[in-house]
Amino acid sequence: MALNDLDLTCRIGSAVLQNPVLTASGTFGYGQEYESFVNLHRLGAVVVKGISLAPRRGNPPPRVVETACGMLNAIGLENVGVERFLAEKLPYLRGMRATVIVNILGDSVEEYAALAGRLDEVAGLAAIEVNISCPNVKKGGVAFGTDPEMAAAVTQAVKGATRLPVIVKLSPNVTDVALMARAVEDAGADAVSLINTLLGMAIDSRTRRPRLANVVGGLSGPAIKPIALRMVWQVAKAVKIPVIGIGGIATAEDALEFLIAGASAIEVGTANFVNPRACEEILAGIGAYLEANKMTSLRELVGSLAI
Amino acid sequence: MALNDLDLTCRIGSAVLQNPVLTASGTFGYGQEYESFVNLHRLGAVVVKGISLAPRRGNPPPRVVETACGMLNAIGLENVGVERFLAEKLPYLRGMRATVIVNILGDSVEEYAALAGRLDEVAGLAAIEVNISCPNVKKGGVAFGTDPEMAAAVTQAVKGATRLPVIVKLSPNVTDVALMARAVEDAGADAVSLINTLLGMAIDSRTRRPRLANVVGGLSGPAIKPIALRMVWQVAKAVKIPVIGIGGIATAEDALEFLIAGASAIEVGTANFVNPRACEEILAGIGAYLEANKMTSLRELVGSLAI
Amino acid sequence: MPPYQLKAQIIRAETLAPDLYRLTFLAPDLAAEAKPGQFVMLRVGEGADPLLRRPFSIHQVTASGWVQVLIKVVGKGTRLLATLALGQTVDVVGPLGNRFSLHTSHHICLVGGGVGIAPLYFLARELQRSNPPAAVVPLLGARTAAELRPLADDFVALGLTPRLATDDGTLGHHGLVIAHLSELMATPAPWIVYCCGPYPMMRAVAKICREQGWACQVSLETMMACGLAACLGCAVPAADLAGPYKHVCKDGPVFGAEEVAWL
Amino acid sequence: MPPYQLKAQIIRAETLAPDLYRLTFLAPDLAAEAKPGQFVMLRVGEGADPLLRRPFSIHQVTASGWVQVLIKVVGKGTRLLATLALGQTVDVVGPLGNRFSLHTSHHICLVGGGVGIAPLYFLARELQRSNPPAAVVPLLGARTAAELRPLADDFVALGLTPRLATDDGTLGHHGLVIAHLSELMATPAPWIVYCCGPYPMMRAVAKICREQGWACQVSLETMMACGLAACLGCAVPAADLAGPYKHVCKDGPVFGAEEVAWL
Ligand SMILES: Cc1cc2nc3c(=O)[nH]c(=O)nc-3n(C[C@H](O)[C@H](O)[C@H](O)COP(=O)(O)OP(=O)(O)OC[C@H]3O[C@@H](n4cnc5c(N)ncnc54)[C@H](O)[C@@H]3O)c2cc1C
Ligand SMILES: Cc1cc2nc3c(=O)[nH]c(=O)nc-3n(C[C@H](O)[C@H](O)[C@H](O)COP(=O)(O)OP(=O)(O)OC[C@H]3O[C@@H](n4cnc5c(N)ncnc54)[C@H](O)[C@@H]3O)c2cc1C
Ligand SMILES: Cc1cc2nc3c(=O)[nH]c(=O)nc-3n(C[C@H](O)[C@H](O)[C@H](O)COP(=O)(O)O)c2cc1C
Ligand SMILES: Cc1cc2nc3c(=O)[nH]c(=O)nc-3n(C[C@H](O)[C@H](O)[C@H](O)COP(=O)(O)O)c2cc1C
Ligand code: FES
Ligand code: FES
Repeated sequence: MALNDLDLTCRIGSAVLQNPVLTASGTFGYGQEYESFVNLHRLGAVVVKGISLAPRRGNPPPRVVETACGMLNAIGLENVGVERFLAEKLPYLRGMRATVIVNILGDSVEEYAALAGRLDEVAGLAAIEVNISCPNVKKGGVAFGTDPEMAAAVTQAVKGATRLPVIVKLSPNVTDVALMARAVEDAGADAVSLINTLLGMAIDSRTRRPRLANVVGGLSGPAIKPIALRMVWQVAKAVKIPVIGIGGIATAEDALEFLIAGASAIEVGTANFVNPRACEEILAGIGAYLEANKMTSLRELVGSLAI
Repeated sequence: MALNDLDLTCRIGSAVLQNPVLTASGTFGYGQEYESFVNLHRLGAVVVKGISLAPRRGNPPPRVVETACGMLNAIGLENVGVERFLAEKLPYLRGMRATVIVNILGDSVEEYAALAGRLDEVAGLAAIEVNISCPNVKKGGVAFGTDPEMAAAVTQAVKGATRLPVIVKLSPNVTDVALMARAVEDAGADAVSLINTLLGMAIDSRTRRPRLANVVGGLSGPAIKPIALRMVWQVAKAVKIPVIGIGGIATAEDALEFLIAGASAIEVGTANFVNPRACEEILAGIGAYLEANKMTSLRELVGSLAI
Repeated sequence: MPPYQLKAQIIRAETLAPDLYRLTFLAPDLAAEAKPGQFVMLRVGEGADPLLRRPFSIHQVTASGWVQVLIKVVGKGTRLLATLALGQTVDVVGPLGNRFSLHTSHHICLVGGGVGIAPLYFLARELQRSNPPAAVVPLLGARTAAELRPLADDFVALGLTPRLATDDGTLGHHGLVIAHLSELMATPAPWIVYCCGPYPMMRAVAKICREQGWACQVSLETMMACGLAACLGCAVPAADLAGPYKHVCKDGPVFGAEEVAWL
Repeated sequence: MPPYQLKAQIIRAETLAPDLYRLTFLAPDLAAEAKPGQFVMLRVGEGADPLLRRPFSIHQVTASGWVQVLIKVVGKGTRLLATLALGQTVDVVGPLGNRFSLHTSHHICLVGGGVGIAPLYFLARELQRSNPPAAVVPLLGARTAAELRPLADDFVALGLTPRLATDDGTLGHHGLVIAHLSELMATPAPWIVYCCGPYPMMRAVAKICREQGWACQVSLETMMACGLAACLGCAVPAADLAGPYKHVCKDGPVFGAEEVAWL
């Protein structure tokens, strides 16, 4: 039987990604760390570790702890800073012909805008993903991602500073994630991605101390998949811009659930730690599913949930 | 060596429970279901399946689905109604000398108040637990538990209708759970319990249909423990009333984490399905820990987290 | 007092066909109480994934306290159970649920499909043990001969003559086991039909029985979280669609075909 | 290109002492690249609980492509790994991390505590293989003779004379292995000390070396999520406490004792 040509492309603002399998920020380093396992140029995009204006040293250890079907991390946004990223990390990704999305973070609206402006000068980036799960230092440390107005302000500032497509990455630690999504859509976001980690905690009952030096950390992995999927479904119904699904995706099966729920693309996070080939396997599995279900385009699958 | 007499009691308003191990509503039936496995009179309390004024048939099946280290349920609050509960279920629990806490739910503030009033007439109940994760039918279905004012209104109405201690059971599907806790504390709650289930979803990629007939359901089990523990810690810092910890508790180790984080008592939920003896084992384990750590009273442990 | 919970020693672990396993474990109290139609909840693995116990019909019990279940591998839980070996233990809760109600005065027909045969064999054993009814006719179907033969042989060993059917025609009738049911119509009533298998099969059998005026008992499957009547997860719609749901782990798994809705 | 990921066949599964296991698997590419001090990440179980891989030092490799790790059971992951049997597979990623840097011109002392002995044996093998240094002195400690003897015997088989210590005095010096270190002070410098074991032991060894002016390399442990320099979970404070953290999986696991903070 003749094989169909599958159209796996997906559109994020003006960017067209060759397929919907992306890496989640902070779980794939700057790409090179996975060169032995994944053909970087075959991915929809490599979303790099969150970058700030200045380098950050992050939180003291212990920074990670395993939980039931998940893990908590309190890395504290350690990163090399935007200049060293551009000088030392980006050239490698370019050399590998990887599609690159830069994840950015800041303490203030101004810092986000400055980062977006700096990246706008750089050739060959596909998009910017804005991590708004960071504390707004000027507003007493309330996370940008838990307040619709602050989230909109960041979005607007970033949009004003770059011509690159802007993906706003939503926090799940909110009452109404659809409200947040609409707020950033109205502020000009080209897409939303979700979910970032859920705030969690673990205690060592022997020492009666928190297992993370930072006390609380972000929960990720298969444990959170049902919550992530519900939020993606809610958001996909609420906005017109593309939605990128994230949270506990470890297999093609998982990815398909998000696509069916309405995600145009997905990001693979914690699964990269467990199975460094996860992204490639998921990509292969999505193709096989489309073929088996006689679909020729990813778009037939996206949002195909029958209720 | 002489064994210490352990003081495991904990106080919820005017009620003194003999120990901190309770069953979580909806996971232990009306108690009798576990008579082969657990000595009901040895538990801190049996919190029964949520009761409404009129019987409810609940949601169509499928109602439960397993997820990674957890499960989703959309039982839809099926219950026999308060009158049949009092006539058919409560006498058994009384006969077993179980300490009984009745979990109540309603569509409106008035319904909650009417239930509390009806239970106030009944002898031998230890407390009422108010499930506010229910949709407020008059407010377009927004859950009482996601709005501080609605939560306070329910609390006030229930307090006004009964002399029994009132525990308000908080929803985790909020941005700021401490805010919710303070709202119900200010409205007169004698204690708070948390967390109820997190809203989640699962999709069958083969049929492209939701795995639950209700589309979304409540996530419970070990997967949610880190989130529950973080919320309990936040709430225990924010309020003066006792906090009852719930969420993914399956072992004494888990229970200890919640007590150390500041919970005065804990409820065991999904674990009852997996290990019908879970409550008894957890109770034994807490005692052993106190003994091993040369503590003579549960109060030495509660909130002993060293940061 | 039943139900019991125990870590039961595995006495025998058999592979009957690819993806079809038979597990025998030692659980004397459970065995002494078990009735045909009842089930057990088995814990799967050691960790929290998979989390929930899995329900399995009791296939047979012995006076020596052995309990047997048939396991068809359909997912990760059954796959893990299939790897259990002699000398290991399995954590079991049971016996649970109600039982087939016996009517030895009738002509009895047992209609089983796939692992749905499991509880019917227990029933057949019980029927043959005490004063056997005039006729016990097993109609057994499966995908293929490899799966059906070992199960059917056990009925033969009881002195019964099962009529067989396979989807691929490798044993007995080529097609649905229901085909054999029409043969009964020619014979003197009243028949009582005990049925367990895939939902479409049970629905079809229920329909034929209703038309013929035969009594029919079916053993239903649903998702179950507890098996103990605590979670209310195992609801199925009752014949009276507006009435309360039935709960498979408590009101069932055996129902009169007329009690439940066939959707 | 290393690191490699493979499902490796288990060639040997040994119980050395209660809670101490030795696992040998076939991974030729990995074996060919592995250097003393490097580690592998092993996947534990099949499901998502436990979720993360676990790090283990490479204990030895053979030209025939065998790789060996020592496993001390401390929790659920190591307990599951200990149940792996001949013929099963283990999912492995490696070799990872840096290596001990060799100074064959020095007098060499290897200080190992418990499973910390694992990478030192690999190092000793390498040292003895090519032009051996003037002196290689292993100082090995463990809780009790049962744990220490099998590990120490392997050093003897290399032609070395390990000095031993056990917490309970059942073999060698009764007390800390560090006691043997002071004996070296009487002998001609320069010594270079390679150390792996519990944190307090490494801290004490680092202190003595600093005082004596001896070079010292330590192999650190931390929680690790990836082992691939991707998660940044394995941070440890550098000697310059205000500077960036070191990452054990990438900058280590081997560090010069002066590179890291001893808190
Ligand atoms: C009362 C009762 C008696 C049963 N008796 C037997 C028996 O004797 N032998 C036997 O092999 N099986 C029996 N089953 C079915 C068996 O419980 C399921 O096949 C098993 O739970 C699947 O577990 P899994 O982890 O392998 O599948 P999963 O990976 O959980 O799921 C695989 C597929 O099976 C479906 N499934 C999962 N659980 C159930 C369930 N409880 N009921 C129906 N479908 C399910 C899922 O929807 C999915 O499509 C019985 C079920 C019930 C309710
Ligand atoms: C580079 C490196 C090399 C190692 N080499 C060996 C070796 O050769 N042999 C060996 O037996 N062990 C070695 N370890 C330690 C081993 O990785 C842990 O013992 C193992 O991960 C514990 O898993 P678990 O599931 O049994 O324990 P868990 O149930 O996860 O935890 C049990 C206890 O162990 C602690 N722990 C868990 N993970 C680690 C970790 N990665 N590092 C330190 N402590 C941990 C926990 O805090 C807890 O107190 C090494 C660790 C590292 C980082
Ligand atoms: C160790 C670690 C580091 C992370 N760092 C970042 C980050 O820098 N920026 C960001 O937006 N998200 C970060 N995340 C969140 C992930 O990108 C992802 O949203 C989350 O882990 C949920 O997906 P998962 O369950 O597939 O891991 C990090 C997650 C982990 C586990
Ligand atoms: C099947 C099921 C039914 C439940 N029914 C109720 C209920 O009627 N009222 C209520 O307040 N909580 C109900 N809950 C929530 C539990 O009481 C508990 O808050 C939640 O499951 C988290 O705890 P766990 O992880 O230990 O299960 C139910 C949970 C489950 C799994
Ligand atoms: S399975 Fe829980 S009530 Fe039936
Ligand atoms: S363990 Fe992930 S960066 Fe080192």
